[in-house]
Amino acid sequence: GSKEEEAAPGVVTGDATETEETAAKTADDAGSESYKVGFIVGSREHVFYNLIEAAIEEKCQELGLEYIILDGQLDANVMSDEIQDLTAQNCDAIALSCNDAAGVKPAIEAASAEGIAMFTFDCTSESDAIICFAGTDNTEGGRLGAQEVLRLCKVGDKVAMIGYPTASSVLDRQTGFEEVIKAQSDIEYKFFGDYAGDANKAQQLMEDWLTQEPDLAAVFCAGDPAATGALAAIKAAGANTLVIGFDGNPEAKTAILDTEGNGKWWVSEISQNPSEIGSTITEQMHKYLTTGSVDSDFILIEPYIITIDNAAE
Amino acid sequence: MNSKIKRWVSKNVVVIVLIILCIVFGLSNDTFLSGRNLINLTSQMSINALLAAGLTFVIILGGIDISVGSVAALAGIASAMAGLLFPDMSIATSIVILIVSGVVVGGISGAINGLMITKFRVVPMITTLAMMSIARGLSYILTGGQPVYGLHNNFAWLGAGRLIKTESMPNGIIPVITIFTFIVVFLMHTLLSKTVFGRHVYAVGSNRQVAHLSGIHVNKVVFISHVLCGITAGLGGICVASKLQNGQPAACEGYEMFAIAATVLGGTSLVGGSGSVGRAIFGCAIIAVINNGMNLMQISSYWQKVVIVAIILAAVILDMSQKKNSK
Amino acid sequence: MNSKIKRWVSKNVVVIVLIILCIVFGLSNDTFLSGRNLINLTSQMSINALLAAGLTFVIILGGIDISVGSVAALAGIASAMAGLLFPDMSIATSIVILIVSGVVVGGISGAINGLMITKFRVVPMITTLAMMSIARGLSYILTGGQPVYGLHNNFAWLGAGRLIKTESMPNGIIPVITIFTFIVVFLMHTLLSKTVFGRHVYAVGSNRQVAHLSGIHVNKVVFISHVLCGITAGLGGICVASKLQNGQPAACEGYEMFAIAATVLGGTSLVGGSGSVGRAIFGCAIIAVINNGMNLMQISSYWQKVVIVAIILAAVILDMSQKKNSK
Amino acid sequence: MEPILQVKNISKSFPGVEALTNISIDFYPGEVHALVGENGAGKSTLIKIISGVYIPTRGQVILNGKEMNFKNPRQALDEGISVIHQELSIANDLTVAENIFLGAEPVQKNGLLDRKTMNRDAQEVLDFMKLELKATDLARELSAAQQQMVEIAKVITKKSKIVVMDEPTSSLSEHEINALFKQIKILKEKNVAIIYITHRLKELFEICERVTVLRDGCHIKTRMVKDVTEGEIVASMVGREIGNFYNRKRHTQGKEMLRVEGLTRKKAFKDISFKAFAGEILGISGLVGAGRTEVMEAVFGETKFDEGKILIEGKEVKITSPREAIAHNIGLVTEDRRKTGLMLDAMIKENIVLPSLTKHRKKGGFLDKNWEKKVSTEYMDKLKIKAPDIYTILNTLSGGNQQKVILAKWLIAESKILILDEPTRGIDVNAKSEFYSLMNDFVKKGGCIIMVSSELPEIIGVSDRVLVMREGRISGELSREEATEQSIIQLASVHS
Ligand SMILES: Nc1ncnc2c1ncn2[C@@H]1O[C@H](COP(=O)(O)OP(=O)(O)OP(=O)(O)O)[C@@H](O)[C@H]1O
Ligand SMILES: Nc1ncnc2c1ncn2[C@@H]1O[C@H](COP(=O)(O)OP(=O)(O)OP(=O)(O)O)[C@@H](O)[C@H]1O
Ligand SMILES: [Mg+2]
Ligand SMILES: [Mg+2]
Repeated sequence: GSKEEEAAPGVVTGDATETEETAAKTADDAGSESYKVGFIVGSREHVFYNLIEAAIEEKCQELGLEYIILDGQLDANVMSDEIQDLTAQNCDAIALSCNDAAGVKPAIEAASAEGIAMFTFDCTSESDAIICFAGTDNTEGGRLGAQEVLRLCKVGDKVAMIGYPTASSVLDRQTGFEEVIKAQSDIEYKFFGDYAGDANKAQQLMEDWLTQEPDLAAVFCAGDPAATGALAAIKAAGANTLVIGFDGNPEAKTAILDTEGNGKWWVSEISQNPSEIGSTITEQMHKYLTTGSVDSDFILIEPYIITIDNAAE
Repeated sequence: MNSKIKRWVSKNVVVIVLIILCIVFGLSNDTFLSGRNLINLTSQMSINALLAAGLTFVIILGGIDISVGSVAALAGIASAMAGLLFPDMSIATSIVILIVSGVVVGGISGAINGLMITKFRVVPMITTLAMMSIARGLSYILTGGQPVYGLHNNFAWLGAGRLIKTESMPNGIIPVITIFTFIVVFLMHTLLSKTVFGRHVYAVGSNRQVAHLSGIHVNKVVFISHVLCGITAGLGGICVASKLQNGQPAACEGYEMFAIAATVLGGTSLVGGSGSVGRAIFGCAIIAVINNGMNLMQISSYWQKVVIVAIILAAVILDMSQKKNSK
Repeated sequence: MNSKIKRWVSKNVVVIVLIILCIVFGLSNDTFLSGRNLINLTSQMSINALLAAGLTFVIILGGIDISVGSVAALAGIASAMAGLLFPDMSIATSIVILIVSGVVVGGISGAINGLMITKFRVVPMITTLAMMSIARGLSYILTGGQPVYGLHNNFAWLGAGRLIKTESMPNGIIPVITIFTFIVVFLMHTLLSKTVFGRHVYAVGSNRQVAHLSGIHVNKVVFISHVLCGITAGLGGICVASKLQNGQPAACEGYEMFAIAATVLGGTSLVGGSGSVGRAIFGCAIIAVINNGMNLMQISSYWQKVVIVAIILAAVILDMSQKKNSK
Repeated sequence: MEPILQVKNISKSFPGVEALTNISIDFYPGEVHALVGENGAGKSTLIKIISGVYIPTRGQVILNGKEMNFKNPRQALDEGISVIHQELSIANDLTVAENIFLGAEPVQKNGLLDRKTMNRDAQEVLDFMKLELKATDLARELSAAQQQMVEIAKVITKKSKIVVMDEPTSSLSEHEINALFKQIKILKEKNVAIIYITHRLKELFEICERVTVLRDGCHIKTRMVKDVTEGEIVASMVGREIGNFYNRKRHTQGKEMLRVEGLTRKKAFKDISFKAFAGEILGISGLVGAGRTEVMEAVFGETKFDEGKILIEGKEVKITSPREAIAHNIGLVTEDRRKTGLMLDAMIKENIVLPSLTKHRKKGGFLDKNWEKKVSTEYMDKLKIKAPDIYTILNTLSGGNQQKVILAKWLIAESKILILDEPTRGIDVNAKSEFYSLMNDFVKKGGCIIMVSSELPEIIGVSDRVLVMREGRISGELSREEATEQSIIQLASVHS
């Protein structure tokens, strides 16, 4: 798998990865009508994963796959154990969303060595055993966020970002955002803060920044809880800072549509497409199990921008 | 004279640390000592102050409650869900919804803790560890992991509103949450330091057997203290929900540690028998000042944690050694 | 006879609960009782078993260590960073790197805890709360919040390797981590139950004053126990790092609670004086069985948490009431 | 003969108390050297210095001519000094064998604990001492007397050069005391030096060679036992006429305050019936372990009883908790003041008003701080509690003053029936005398006192009427005239 080359946005279709071996193996299994597939979502405590899960379920039912979905609790150790559990239950393929690129390599490779087809979604692993990955292009998402900031700001404006560098997908967004924003000499990138997944912490960060810089023009929040916190602080301070969120959760859409209220500040959202991620990875698993090949080993689902124009869709 | 100063210092380590911190941050950052930032500070320390106020009771009893963060989250969720039932709430309605949710959810959680401890004799650590998991689990089960959003703006009045609006500060100067916290803390402080019940709390914490033999209903005192601790945790949680204008199932995760730290910083001994709500608030102030100062100075959040802990430890050790000397 | 059965039951509540759980899961799911799954189970409970093994010492002393999860993470990070220095490590090298990292990092953390408790008289709860933040903070600072990866495959042998490879199980049957854990637990169990030092741990936990009067160096016992607790936590951490073939700064978050729960489930009293490493492992087994069984039955993770907590509470209450009866 | 152990010019002060002043004593091998003196004379303090528990303020401990100055118990143990402390020193969670070998466990060649040897050796000692105990029994399950015997076994197995026993017989019955004396004789033959503390003077003449009398922390005299009489020792212990020491006054019996009928609790006491009247002090005597404390705790509602009833001023009452007892104006001064009597880390005023707070609260449950201040100052003066002010922390008071604080607490609570369990334990002579006059004042004003005491002179000197308990039953009642040491001991002893 070569991921680096496929930085281009959009659904990238690389060479179909089909080897003699895998094809032969799947041919064997093809006799047994129904396949059993296992999924490990990052955390059931996140809307994003809940939406992916919903899409997975829908797709599995549509394709007639027997499925098991487990909660990885954002803990690689737990995911590692769960891969074992799914293996013990004779899944034909497993898809998981790793926490970060370091992934749960040994468990993935052990499962793969037992002939289980391994897939990743949302965030992949450095392991070569991964047959296919489907997930958001977070770096691109960060770039989109920066573009939105630039679109909404004028020369001389000061902007900030609230991130969560510990989470690798969020770090990618930071990378993309900073890549664009730092190249811009007429916009001052003034603050960066870590909200550690706690909306209340994001609120405090924003409050402190606004004390120092009441005219802060925009803040890019690399996660909806951060946007929620930032919004609360901005409203309380009576500032005019615009919020660009990330995730595309229902609350973001609701906020953007509320033009008389929250929509005055929360104007734009970089949306991931969790349903697309869920259904894509399920499709690819099915395709691999039935035909022995996938469309591409690295499918990026492009994030898109939600504004008042398309929020209602 | 000299020994008098020494005694004063030993009694007020936490105040001195607070002043030193303020000076350091004031010198290294222009914004820190601005009136606006100081007012922000009072609102930022509010949640922790609410949690610590009730926790002080439990810790004086020689117990512990590590469920406060989770109970706060559950109360926040409950208030937000209740809030959704009133799409056009007035400020008054919102306050009623919030406070009732906080008191009921917090009170019930605290009562369960109290019951387990007094009736079933489960140690506080295990009881509240269980409550921590259960309350957090419920928050997720109730919400399916999604934040509860779409609340009326008035819902945010308690947590994010400000009073005394001026030309230069059109949103107001004094945070409502600060006033609310002040009232709750004042009530809790009064209850502990000025009432018979408060004295009984100290007595039970100091020597349970003596308290019992002096006719104090020990189990009742323990039970009520846990209920109070649950209620202030609940109130902390609804303040977060109001402040963010939504209910986050992941809210207040790990806040119990900050609350415990603040209480201990305020001189409340984990062995029980001594402590004060008022002083715990100084502990909260120290933690808030460090966070705020380091935010302003843009110091990485990883370092913030380490620095906070180092200061807490230093204060506790200083306090210990002072107490040893005076013995 | 009747009372004999009763006593046996009361002494073995945890074993009975374990058996009942296994029967329930076995009946409701085909996979659960398969040899393969049972072997998986032993590897899944390993980390918790390592943490609980050392924690048992500290809890028997009447103390607590809530820093084990963070110390484990720090040790894992350290082992991964050390591992990066040896791009072509052999299995032997990897084992040396891992164990040395675990012992050194864990030992130092434990020693600092022990020192704070014995020298500066800071209560264990605060000491280890501080260590929890500091170790976690350091993990983030050292790594910049990102996992340490790119390690040689041999690095994963200890945590993810299996012995006795067969045709049908090309990855091997017996997990190395199970054997490693078994050895460490066996050593700790022996140390506690079969050595003079172990007796002294019980004596100090049972009655510190009596131990002191009997010429036992109480501070030394406390110090060494904390070092041991740190070391097993460190070993738990390096096992995670090896299992994942990388160092995660966020690893083992909250594992202290599971370790405490396992220890208490194993009958170790939080008041100190009694307990056993061997029995703590049954506690770990219960927790692992619940997790594994509920995973197999596809029960939501929220409910898993709630069920685990309910079972712990039930076991503790049962244990308490049994003890009350026997008094 | 060379002394094996010498203490030279030892002084020890605690906050508020000078426990020992300039003590010098020599101890010889193969001898039993008795230390006697009133409660609080400093006996335990001295042996704690010898055994490294306390570090003396001044002076030296000299072993075989070498100055030692132990810093902790380990060092003393290593030099062959082992101690049975006055307070039970048993780790409840360990077995008998583990307790016996605690700190000196046998080790196998491979470094592991030699449990087999340990259990075998322990069992040997237990059998040798004719104790019906298993080495593998849990200490928790033993009676107080059995625990004490285990401690004695612990000392015997140590093969020490010096053995110190601080009131080893206080919780033992006749049978066990004989076993102990046999062991002491064997130790003597092995040339061990024994320091023996006791309040039972008869024991001196049975097993001791030498006796030292301490009073108020001072060394009064050391004599060979064969050269002294019991009367001489008592005189030097007390140091004054016993008659006026107790401040003895005759009281006039008033109405019946408390009546107990047929009070029974399995395994503790049986069929306890007695009356206590206003205006009198009812003494309750008996050997340690006779069940006196348990009866008093049951009357106070601290523990339950299976049968019987309690009447106050003629009316039957239900008392199931101390709260209810207090509501009926009963007060209990417990026998262990540090554990169950006081909040040691709290102030005088906080301790003194604790049971009365609820009664004197203001509207809304607020503390009446003015009342608190007034009443604590008043009682501090009345009872002559020696302390800087009402804000003094209890820990810093001397035992006698602590005891007065407890008394003040129940006086403020307007108790009419005061139960005093070993009220003068561990307080010095002066404080004792003052305490007795406070008791007299209380009775004169129509109060009723029930006093449990193990000190015969105190019982005889203070009581208007004496009940004697034996093995959980009342074995007799003696009027003030009938009560003599002789008559009480006769009723109290098991084998008479
Ligand atoms: N740790 C301590 N702190 C303060 N005072 C103490 C302490 N230990 C003993 N004292 C005081 O020192 C004095 C001597 O006490 P000690 O225990 O040596 O008496 P004793 O002769 O052993 O009496 P008894 O016969 O009751 O055991 C008493 O006034 C006691 O209150
Ligand atoms: N903590 C204990 N553990 C075991 N047995 C006890 C304990 N306390 C008391 N006992 C036993 O209960 C019985 C009654 O004790 P109690 O204390 O009532 O006697 P007492 O006459 O008041 O003697 P004392 O002078 O020691 O107070 C005795 O046999 C005693 O050994
Ligand atoms: Mg004594
Ligand atoms: Mg008694």
